[in-house]
Amino acid sequence: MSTTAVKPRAGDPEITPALIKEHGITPTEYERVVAMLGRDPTFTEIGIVSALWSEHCSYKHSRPLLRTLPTEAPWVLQGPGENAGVIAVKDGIAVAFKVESHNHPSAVEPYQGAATGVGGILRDVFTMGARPIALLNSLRFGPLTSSRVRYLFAGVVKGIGDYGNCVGVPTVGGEVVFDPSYEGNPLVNAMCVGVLREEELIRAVAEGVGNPIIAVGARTGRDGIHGASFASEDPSEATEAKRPRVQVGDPFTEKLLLEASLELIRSGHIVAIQDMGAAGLTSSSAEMAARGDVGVTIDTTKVPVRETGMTPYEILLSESQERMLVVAHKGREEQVREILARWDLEAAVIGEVIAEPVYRVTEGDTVVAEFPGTRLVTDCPVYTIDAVESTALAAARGRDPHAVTPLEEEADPIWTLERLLSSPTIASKAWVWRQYDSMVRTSTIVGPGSDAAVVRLRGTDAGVALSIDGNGRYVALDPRMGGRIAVCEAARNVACSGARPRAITNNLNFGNPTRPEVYFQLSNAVAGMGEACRVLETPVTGGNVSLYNENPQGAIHPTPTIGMVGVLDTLDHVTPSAFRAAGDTIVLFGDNTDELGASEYLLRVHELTIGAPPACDPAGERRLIDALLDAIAAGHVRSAHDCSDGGLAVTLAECAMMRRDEPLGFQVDLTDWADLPVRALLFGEAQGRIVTTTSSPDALLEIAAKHGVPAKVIGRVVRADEGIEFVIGAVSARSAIDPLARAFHDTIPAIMDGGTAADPAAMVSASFPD
Amino acid sequence: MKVGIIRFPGSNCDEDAYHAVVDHLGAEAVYCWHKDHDLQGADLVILPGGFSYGDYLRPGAIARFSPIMQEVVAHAQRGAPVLAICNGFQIACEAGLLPGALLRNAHLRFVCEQVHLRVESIATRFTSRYHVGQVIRIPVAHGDGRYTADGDTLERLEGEGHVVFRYVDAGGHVTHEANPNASMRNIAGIVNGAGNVLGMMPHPERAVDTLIGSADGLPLLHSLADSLLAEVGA
Amino acid sequence: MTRFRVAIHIVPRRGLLDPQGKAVSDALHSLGFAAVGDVRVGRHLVLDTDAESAEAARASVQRMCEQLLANPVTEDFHIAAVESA
Amino acid sequence: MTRFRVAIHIVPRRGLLDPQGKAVSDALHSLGFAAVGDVRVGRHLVLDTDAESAEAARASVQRMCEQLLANPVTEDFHIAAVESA
Ligand SMILES: Nc1ncnc2c1ncn2[C@@H]1O[C@H](COP(=O)(O)OP(=O)(O)O)[C@@H](O)[C@H]1O
Ligand SMILES: [Mg+2]
Repeated sequence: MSTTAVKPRAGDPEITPALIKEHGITPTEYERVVAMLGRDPTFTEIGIVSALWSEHCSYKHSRPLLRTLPTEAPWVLQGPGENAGVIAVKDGIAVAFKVESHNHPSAVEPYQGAATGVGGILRDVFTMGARPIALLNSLRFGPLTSSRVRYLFAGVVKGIGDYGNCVGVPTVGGEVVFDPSYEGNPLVNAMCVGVLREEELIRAVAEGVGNPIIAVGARTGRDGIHGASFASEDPSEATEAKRPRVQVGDPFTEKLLLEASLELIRSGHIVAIQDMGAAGLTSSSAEMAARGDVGVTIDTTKVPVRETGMTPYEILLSESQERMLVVAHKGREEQVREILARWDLEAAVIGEVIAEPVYRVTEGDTVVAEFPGTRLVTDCPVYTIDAVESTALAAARGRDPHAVTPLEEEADPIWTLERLLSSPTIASKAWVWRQYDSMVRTSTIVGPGSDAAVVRLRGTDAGVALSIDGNGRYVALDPRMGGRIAVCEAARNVACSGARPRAITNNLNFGNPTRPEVYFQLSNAVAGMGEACRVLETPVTGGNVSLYNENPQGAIHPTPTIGMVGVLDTLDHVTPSAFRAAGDTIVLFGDNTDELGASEYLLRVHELTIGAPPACDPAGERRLIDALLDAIAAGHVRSAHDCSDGGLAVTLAECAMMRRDEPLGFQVDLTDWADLPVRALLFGEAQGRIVTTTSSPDALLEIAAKHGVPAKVIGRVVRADEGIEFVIGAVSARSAIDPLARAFHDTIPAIMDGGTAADPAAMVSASFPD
Repeated sequence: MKVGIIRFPGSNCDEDAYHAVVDHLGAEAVYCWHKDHDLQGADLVILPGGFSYGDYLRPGAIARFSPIMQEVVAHAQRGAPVLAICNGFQIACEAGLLPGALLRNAHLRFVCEQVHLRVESIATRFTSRYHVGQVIRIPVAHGDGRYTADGDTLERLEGEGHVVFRYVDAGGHVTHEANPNASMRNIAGIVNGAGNVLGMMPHPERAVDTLIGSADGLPLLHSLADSLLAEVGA
Repeated sequence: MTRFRVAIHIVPRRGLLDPQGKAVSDALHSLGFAAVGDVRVGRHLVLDTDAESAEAARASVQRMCEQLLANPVTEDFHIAAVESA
Repeated sequence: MTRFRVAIHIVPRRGLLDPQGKAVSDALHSLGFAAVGDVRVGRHLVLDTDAESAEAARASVQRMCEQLLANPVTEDFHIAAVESA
């Protein structure tokens, strides 16, 4: 094949082994490039390859694993491979959704890192033609005792809030976990859900020779150059020197871009649209071309820039935010420009779709990069690593939690309960979500603080239930079981709100995959997720992979986060988690077991991450969900809350005082399980359990029996002034509500704003920028 | 009755206002684009919430120069009603339609939650369907809601009954804890001297249906409809 | 025409609560800067503008401040420097 | 010990996007100030502190900026004036 002459560009650095290494390209990968080109690459080409073959863009260590996940169901309209997945809901209405990580940028600059993470995921959703209707986020930090962690936590929360609030998309849910394993490497995963009519779905596939390629939105600056390869490196080594790479978000421009993009898509003037996310112009143009199997040419001198003297390399790799790449129908350039001008945005034709099968970049008339066909995307390397389990983690799993001597104070289970309720991981996150506008768009039926958020879909009587979940501790101690639990817990949350779980998006946050013990975690966790998804019929419609999450102590807990979308055919079925009224009967679905391993109890009370996580049987979870949804549909369930971190005692306490203004009490009798160790019964995290309340217990038990799900009446809801009470045979424990409510509600505010103890760093990030 | 909802770049409660008016009040609503000079014959103008111009510089500072604001000011000067909610309140203050200013919440954080308001005056066209001292639940969602004015202005507002809503606790008491942003004298909403421009930080358009948490904002819209109907009748 | 660079300070009016200033002062104390007293936080704008002379640039920026940049109800402004850029 | 008043300017680092500055510049244009070019919006802090000398005050404020007042990743700071208060 003949290629145009591509010569080194005057002023560009010379290609040396050091430069190649600096770009994260291995010697074998370099040979692959030379073979593909039939010559040595130019500096610009090195930049392009380094971005597109980075883990972030190429999934070179995860693709074979991801292929094992189920992706199909009759309601799936768009599976993995696009900017977001899409499922049909009802009456021609569909939802698009996706999760994305911004872990490394947030470690360096928590406010901007988190804010631009939200910006990116919003764009992934609205480029599908969907209007964003909800945001969620999943966060992991080290312990709040560190001032750096408080700084990161405050900054991330403010960044997420400021961005979503300004764009006008409600943040309706999320989770925050504090664990020493995330010290120095926080996780910031953001999820967005959008709504569209099925016929409005648009894909990012470049088509039509002669069609113009248009850059839209913000101008290109020198920010974030090499963000994609940055996200694919171990931050503990590289971060300090790379600070200038942070990007600044502009949610105001994003809001304009959102409105303009939806208008463009509805106008029929365009063929495809994609956000310029990681690796900017390069990845968006190469990916759109590859999906359409067409050639493209791009002239970097036509790209609107913010700074003078930018080189093609910089323009191609810039990660300036709030930009989109559009392929328009030929001859409609003016109409496209007009729509953008209405929103005070710029549009510039920067290239076109061509017949010749090449990916070509020019600087004026000079070709500065050229790759044959779409091989840049399709020929990227794929690695499979020999998986070996870490002996340390296997040993930790093998330790017997019963051998852990209880503290003296634990003689009173109420002491332990209070200790757990004041664990920042369990305590109320109202301090966080009060900073998020959770109500804009007036469709939030259930906002933050419940098992799953419920958002109505205007134009139908249906709603979606949304939850994001993951437990790194379980995955660390048993990746396969942990992978299953992550999916099942997300499904249970969604079901508790009255919705049928329908599909997931996921974010795989792991360590360096070239290490066999990390690859072991990755491959087994994905296997576990797949098992659960198949049984629950919740296919994977997309997601994101964030590897190289390490700190000087080693890899983080392997943390797959699962964004689950469920559907409520009617809003009559919306079910709260909190108890409703004194006198209601409490029915436990599922069974209590002697499983204390990997629990929050062991971490919080004994500072131990040991033992096997609880067993998770997806088939049993499926029956549990079916039974619960039947009972809800029959109108027998007044509240439902699943058991997770902290076990049964914490779940009951949360049901009682989650609504701080209107708390209730409870009296439960667990004598049927009196042969279990008390701490396993109260604080073990056995899976497959849901605490429900009802005024028709017999009907509920009957439905459970029909599905083969164990269920028992365990007590009743009482007035708040009657407090809480557990009876287990001869043992009983009682408490007033107030001390427990204070532990639950006041812990995080006390740490974050507590008078003079307020952390200066946290304060500064909380008050700036304005 | 026709309601004109102004759309600034960055408005994001415009659709919520639209749904409140059309779906819950049953009136007609149109959007008015900030670059136009046309209120399309609206009887009532709503300046909606959001982040016009990203709240850059100061909330409302840039939006008040939008072309449409000349028409809004003229509409207000004719004595026709303007409902300015949240960012709309900030814009109205910047434009001089209402006295005072809305500054950064004292705790320096954005706050979104249901709050309790006490209705201080029902002698306005916005509040005739409430009763004096009534405690209602309406959400707030803002980062800059601390109402601030000089002493004379405050005295005048109080003296002339132009403080319409105050932040209170569930029992109707004015307390420090009930004030989500440290606004002066717990002020949540005021009217201008002529009584036809209401500015408030809480969002009545988000309180139109118990399904989304509260319907306590609906009487405000009904009061406005009553007053407009009375004008036509007169 | 010459290009001038103008620096402007916009500060909350004395007597008004300045929660940012207070937060900064508290934070400095807890970091051990015990000698710090009052702190006020305002805005610092730097803008480039073409004008016939430094005086003309200053006059034009004065109008910008009055019309847009400062809120007359709560803020004071000060044109700190006018330099040819 | 003398009380000093120190003025500090904190500005977004050149090269980083300054959306606020851009919005202000656009707004000034539409108000008719056509001669305005680039605008950067930063913070202006005025703080009082006790110190033995102006040099000591400056050194201490320098540390405050490094530790707390300026974001080392996105901002540059400048101690503009140290005066006895
Ligand atoms: N963990 C995952 N499971 C399933 N699909 C995934 C996963 N991670 C990424 N994908 C899919 O791979 C495709 C490309 O990745 P993507 O994250 O879109 O790149 P970008 O960062 O540019 O958005 C997407 O369709 C995404 O849904
Ligand atoms: Mg994408």
